[in-house]
Amino acid sequence: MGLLAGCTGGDGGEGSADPLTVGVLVPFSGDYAWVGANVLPVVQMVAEEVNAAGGIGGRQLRVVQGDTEALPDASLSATQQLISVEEVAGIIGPTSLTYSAVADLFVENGVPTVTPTAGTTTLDTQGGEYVYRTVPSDSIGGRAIAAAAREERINGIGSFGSMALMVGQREVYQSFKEPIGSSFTEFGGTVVSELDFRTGKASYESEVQALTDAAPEITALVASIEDSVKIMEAAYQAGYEGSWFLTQDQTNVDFLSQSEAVVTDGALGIQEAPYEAAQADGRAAAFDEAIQAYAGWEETRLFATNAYDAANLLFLAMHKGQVDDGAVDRASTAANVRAVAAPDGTVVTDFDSGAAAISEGTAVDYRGLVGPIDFNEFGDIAAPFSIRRADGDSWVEAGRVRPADL
Amino acid sequence: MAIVTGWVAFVVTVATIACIYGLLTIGLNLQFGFTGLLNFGHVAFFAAGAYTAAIVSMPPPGTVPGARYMIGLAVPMPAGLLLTLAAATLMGGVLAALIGVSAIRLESHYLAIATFALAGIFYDVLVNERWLTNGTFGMTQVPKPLRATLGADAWALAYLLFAAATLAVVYLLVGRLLEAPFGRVLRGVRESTAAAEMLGKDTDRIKLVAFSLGGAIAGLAGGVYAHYIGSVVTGQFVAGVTFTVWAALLLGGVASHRGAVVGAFILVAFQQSTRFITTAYDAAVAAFPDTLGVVLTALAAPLPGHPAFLPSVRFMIIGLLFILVIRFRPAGVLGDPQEVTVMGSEE
Amino acid sequence: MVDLSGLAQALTFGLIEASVIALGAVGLTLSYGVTRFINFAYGEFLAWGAFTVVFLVAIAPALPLPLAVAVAVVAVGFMGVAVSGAFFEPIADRGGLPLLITSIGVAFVLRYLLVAIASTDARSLPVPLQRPVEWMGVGLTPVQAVVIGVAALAMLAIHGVLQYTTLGTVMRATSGNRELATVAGIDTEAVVRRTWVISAGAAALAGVLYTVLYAPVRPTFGFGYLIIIFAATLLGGIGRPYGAMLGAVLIGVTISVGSAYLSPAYDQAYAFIVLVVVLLVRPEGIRRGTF
Amino acid sequence: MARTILTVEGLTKRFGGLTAVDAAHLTVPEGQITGVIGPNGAGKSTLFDCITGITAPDAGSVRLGETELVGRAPHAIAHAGVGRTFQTPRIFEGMTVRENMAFAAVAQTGESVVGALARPGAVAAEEAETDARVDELLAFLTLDPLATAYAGELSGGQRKLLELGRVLMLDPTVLLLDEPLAGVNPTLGATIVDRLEALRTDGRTIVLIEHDLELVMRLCDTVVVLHHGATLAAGPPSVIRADPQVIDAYLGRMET
Repeated sequence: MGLLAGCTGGDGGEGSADPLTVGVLVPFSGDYAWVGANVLPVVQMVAEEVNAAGGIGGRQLRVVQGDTEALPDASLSATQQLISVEEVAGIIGPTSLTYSAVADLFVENGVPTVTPTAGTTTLDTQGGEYVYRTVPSDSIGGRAIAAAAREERINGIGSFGSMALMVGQREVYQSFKEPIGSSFTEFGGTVVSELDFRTGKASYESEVQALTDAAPEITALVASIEDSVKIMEAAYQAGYEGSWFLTQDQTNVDFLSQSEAVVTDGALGIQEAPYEAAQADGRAAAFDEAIQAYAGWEETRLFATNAYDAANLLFLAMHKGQVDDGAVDRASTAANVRAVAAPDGTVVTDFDSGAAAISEGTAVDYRGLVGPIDFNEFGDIAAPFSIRRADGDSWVEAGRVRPADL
Repeated sequence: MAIVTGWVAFVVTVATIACIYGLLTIGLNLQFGFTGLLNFGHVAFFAAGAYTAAIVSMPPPGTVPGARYMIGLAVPMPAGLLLTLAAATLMGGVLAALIGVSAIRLESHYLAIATFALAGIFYDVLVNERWLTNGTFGMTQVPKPLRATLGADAWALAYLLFAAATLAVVYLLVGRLLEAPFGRVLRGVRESTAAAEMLGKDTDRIKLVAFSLGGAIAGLAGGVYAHYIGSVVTGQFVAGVTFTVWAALLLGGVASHRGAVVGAFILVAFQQSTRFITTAYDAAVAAFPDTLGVVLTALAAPLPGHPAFLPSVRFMIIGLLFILVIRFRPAGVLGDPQEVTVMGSEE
Repeated sequence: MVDLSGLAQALTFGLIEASVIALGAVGLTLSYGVTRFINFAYGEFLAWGAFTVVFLVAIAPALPLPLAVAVAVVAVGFMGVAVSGAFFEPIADRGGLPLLITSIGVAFVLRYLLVAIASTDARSLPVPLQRPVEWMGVGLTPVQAVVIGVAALAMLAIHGVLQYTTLGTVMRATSGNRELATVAGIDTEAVVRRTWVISAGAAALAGVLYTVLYAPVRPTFGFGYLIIIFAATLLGGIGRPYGAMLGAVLIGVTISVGSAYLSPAYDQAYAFIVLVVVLLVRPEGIRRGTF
Repeated sequence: MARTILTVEGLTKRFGGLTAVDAAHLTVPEGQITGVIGPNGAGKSTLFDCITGITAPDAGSVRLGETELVGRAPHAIAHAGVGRTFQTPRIFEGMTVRENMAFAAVAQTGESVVGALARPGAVAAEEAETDARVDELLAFLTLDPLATAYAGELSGGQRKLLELGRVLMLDPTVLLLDEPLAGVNPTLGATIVDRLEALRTDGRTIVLIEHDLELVMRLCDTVVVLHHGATLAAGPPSVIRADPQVIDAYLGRMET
C-alpha cells in the first residue's frame, strides 16, 4: 500500500492547478522504519480526503516521502530534498533522532513543520514560530508517569514509594529519564536505582539482576517493544515481584501480543488520553475504523492520532492562507498553524468543517484526537494522559492525568 | 540570497556530503589501496574526528541545559576552525596509531576482523561514556563558523567551497606523497611485505604510518562533518558508513588516487538519487496514468507494500555493486588493472 | 524462586549462549576450511534460518516446531550452496581477499532481501515462557536445557560426519589444501557444495536457537552477532571445528561473566577484547593439532 | 687468506620435531663466491632465513664483521649489509621494473611524509641519483629494454635478474643468492653466471645456494656442504670433491 498510495496524482498542469506538496520527514529505513510505516498512511488518508473535497484553492495535495534513515547526514539531504527540490509547502516530522541536525533549515527557509512524534525534551525550549508538535513533550509524559505511580487512585494498584529507572541508551528514551526521576522525587517517592542499558542486546540477565538487587516497588521501563519484552521476561524468570510502568512506545496491543499474560498482566502504561470530546462524538472510533481499513492495520498504531492532528492542522493552515491572501506560502502557513488552533475560535474537529468555517471568515479552534491542541509559546501542547493497565491481551484504562494536575 | 534554491540547494548539500566521503575514501585508499591494510573499522576514525571537533568547539557544559558532557573548550569561531580541524585530524591519527600498533602485524583477514571489532568497541564507548560524548543525546551545539554573518544560503555555498577546498588540498598533498618514494614504498609493502623487509624497509613502521595517516584524514573528514551538520550523535557512526566508503573505493578504483574521489562522488550521488524513486514513480504514473500507470501498478502490486521495502532495495543494489565490481571490474572505474594485482592473486 | 546471581549462574548463562555461538562457529570454520576466506555474509544465514521458521509457523500454525526447524535448516543449507555457487565459486581461484570483500556485498544483498520481504519488525517464535528450575545449584529453564541439548546433538552429528563418514574424511582432506585434494582425485566441487550445506544449515539452526532464547529478533540481528561468532571461531583456531566449540564456550562465558561482574553495557566489548588479544598472541588459535 | 666477513656458529633451528638446521657453522671469506650445497631438505633455505632474520634461530650466532645479527629485524640486517634473494623471486608485480629497482634505494628523504612534502628539492635530487644507479644496474643486467614493463610480465629468468638487481641497489656487503639459476633458460643462465663473476672481480662477497654441482665446483672459491642441517664439510672445490664423507653422503652418486 505504502508504495502506491504515495501517489495522489496531481494533474500536472501549470498555473494555480499545480499540486501543493507536503513532505513527510521521518525514517523509512533502518531500525526506526516503523515510524514511517505508522505516520505515512495517516497523512496520505487525510490528504486524499482533502483532495476529494476539491483540495486547497483548487490545488491537489501531493504527499512526498523524505527518508531520514534516523541518520543526521541522511536527514539533512532528505530535508533539503523536501524544501528545495520538492518545494514543500509544509512538513510532517521530523523525529527526535534527527531534529537537531535539521532544525536550522526549517527556521531559515521558514518552512511550517508539525512533528507528530518528537517528544524529546530538547524541543521544549525551541520551536513555536515554525516548528510545532502534536505529541506532548516527554517532560510532561514523564511527569504524568511519576504522578500516576504515586497515586493509587489513578493507577488502581498502589501508591508506589520506591522506583527504579531502567532506560535504554538512546536519546528518544533518555529524554524521559530526568522528567520521571525528578517528578517522582518531587511527588514524595524515592528513586532507588538508575539503570541505563545498551539497546538491541541479545539478553539482559545482568541488568535484571541489578534490578532485582535494587528491589524497587515499581520500575519505569523506557525502551523499545523488543527490549521491553526481553527485560520483562528475564525479570519474570529472575523472580522480580515489583510492578512495571511503560511509556507510549510499549502501551499497545502489539507489545502485549509479543509476550505472555503472566509477564505483562498488571503492567501500567501511558497513552495520550483520547480526548473525551473526540470519544464522546465517536470521532476517535471513526478514525480507528478508517485508518485500519486504509492502512490494513489490526490496531491503530502509535503516532497515528498525532499524525492525524498534524496533517489536519497543516492543511487548515494552508487553507486559511488561501482564503486570506489567495495563495499558500510558507510564512503565512506557519503563522496560521497557531491561528487555526487558537482557543478563542469556534471549535472544529476535521478539515471539512474547519475549511468551510474558514471560507466563511470565522476564526476556528481545531481540536483533534490527541487533545484540544492549544499551543504554548514553544509550539508544544499539553494533553491529558490515560493511565492503562495490561489485562490479558488488551489495555484497560486505570485512570486519567489532566495537564492541570501536573 | 536567492541563488541557492531549488535543485541547487539540494545539490550543494549532496556535494558537501560527497566531499566529506571523498576525504574518507582517500584515507581508506591510503590504507588499503596503496598499503594493502584491510581496514573494516574506518568509521571509528571518522567518529573520533567529529567528536574531537565537537568537544573542542562546543560551549562549556554549564551554559547548555541538560548537558551531561564535562568538557567543552568553546574555541572561538571562525578563527578556531583550523584549531578544531587540526585536533580532529590529530585524534583520528592517534586512534589509528593505537589500533595500528596492536593490529598492524596481523595477516589481512585477521586485520579486517580486528578493525571491525575495535570499531564496535569504540561505538560502545561513544554511547556509554556520557561525560565525554554526552551519550546518545550527542553534541548538538557544534558551532557553524560564520553561520550567523552569512545567513543560510550563502553559508551553505561557502561551506561547500570550504569542504571542496579541504578535499582538494588533501588530494594534492596525498597525491604528491604517492608520487614521491613514499608512495613507492607503500606499494612495495602491499605487494610483498617479506621482500620489502629484505630490502631494508621497516615494514611495520611504514604500515603504521600509512594506517595513521589514513586515520588522520578520516578524522579531518569528521571535523568537517561536525561543523557542517552542527550536531554529532552516535547514530551517525555505524558500520554502514565503513562499508559505504568501501563501496566508493571499489567503485572508483582501488589504488587509484583519482578513482577514490570519483568513486565517493558517484556513490553519494547514487545514494541520494534513490530518494527520488518514489517521486519519480509518482510523476511517471501521473504523467502516463493509463498505459505506464497500469504496467507499473501491476509490477508493483505483488511487492510488499511496507515503506521499508524501497530503502532495502537501495542497500541491495549497494551489495550487488561490491559483488559485480570485484568479479568483473576489480580495478574499479578508474583503477589500473595492472596495479591491482592484490585483488587478482593471493600473495 | 531460584536465585540467579553468582558465578555459577553466570557460567550457566554463558554455556547457554555458547551453544548458539558454537553452532555458528563450527559452521563458519567448516566453510572456511574449503573456501579459505572469512565469510562476512555468514551471519545472514542465521537470520534467514530464524525467519524461515517464523514464516513457516505463521502460514502453517499446525506444523510442529521441530519439523519447521528441520525444513528451515535444510532450506537454508541449500541456500548456502546457491549463494556459494552464484557469488563465491566463480572467483574462488582469485584468492581470499576478493572473496572476503565480495562477502560484504553478499551480506548486504541477503540482509536487505530479508528486510524487503519481512520488513524490519521484531518477531518471535511460539516458545513457552518458563521460570528457571533449580538444577545442581543453578537456574535453568527446560527450554534452555533443550537448546543446549539440540546444540550438543548437532555438534555430535557434525563430529560423526567428520570422523566416521567418507564425506568427513574427504572434507578434512580438502580443507587442508584444495588444490592438493583435486590432484589426489577428490571431486572438490562436490565436497565444497556438501560442506556449504552443513555450514549454512548449522547457521540456520544457530539462528533458530538464538531466536528461541533471545526473541523478539529483527532480520538484521545476524550481522550484529557475526563478530561474536568470529571471536569463537578464531579463538578456537580458524579451520578447526573442535577448536570452534571450545572457543564458543570461552566467548559465551566471557560475555556473561563480564556483564555480570563488570558493566553489562560493554558485553560485546569483552568478546572483542578476547578476540583481539588472541589474534595478537596466538593467531593460529588455542587448540593445538590439525583438524 | 681473505678476511672473513660473515661467520655463522652453532646455528640451530627446530620446527616442532624436525631440526632443520643443526648447529651449522659457516665462514664466508670476503670478495669470494661461497657455494652452499646439499640435498633437498638439508636446511639451506632455512639457514638463509636464520641469517637474514626472517626466522629466529633457536641457538647460535651470526656475525657480520663484528656486529651480531641474531635477534635483529630483517630490515635492520639488510641495512647492516646483508642482501638476499628468494628461491621464487618476490618481485612487485604491480610495479614497473624501474619502480622495483628504485624501491630498494637506501633510506631517502622522499620516503618520509615530511621529507616528501617539505623538501621536494632534496627528493628530486635523490630520485635523479637513484635513477642513474638504476639505469646503470639495468644495463649491467641486460634488463634496460624492459625498464618500463610491469614486473608481472617478466619471464622466470628475467625475474631472477630483477631480484638480483634490486638487492644490488642496497649495495650489500654480503649477497645471499637462493638458487639464482633455478628454472632459468641456459642463455639467460650464462648471463647470470657471467654477472656473478663480474661482481666477484668487483670485490663483491657472494654466498650461493645452487643444485648444479658442476657449476658450483667451477664457479665457487669455497664450498660448504650441508647434510641434515649440519655442516658436513667446507673448503675449496678440489678438497670437497675428494672428501670421503661428502662423497659418501652426497657426491658418490655424481661420479658414476
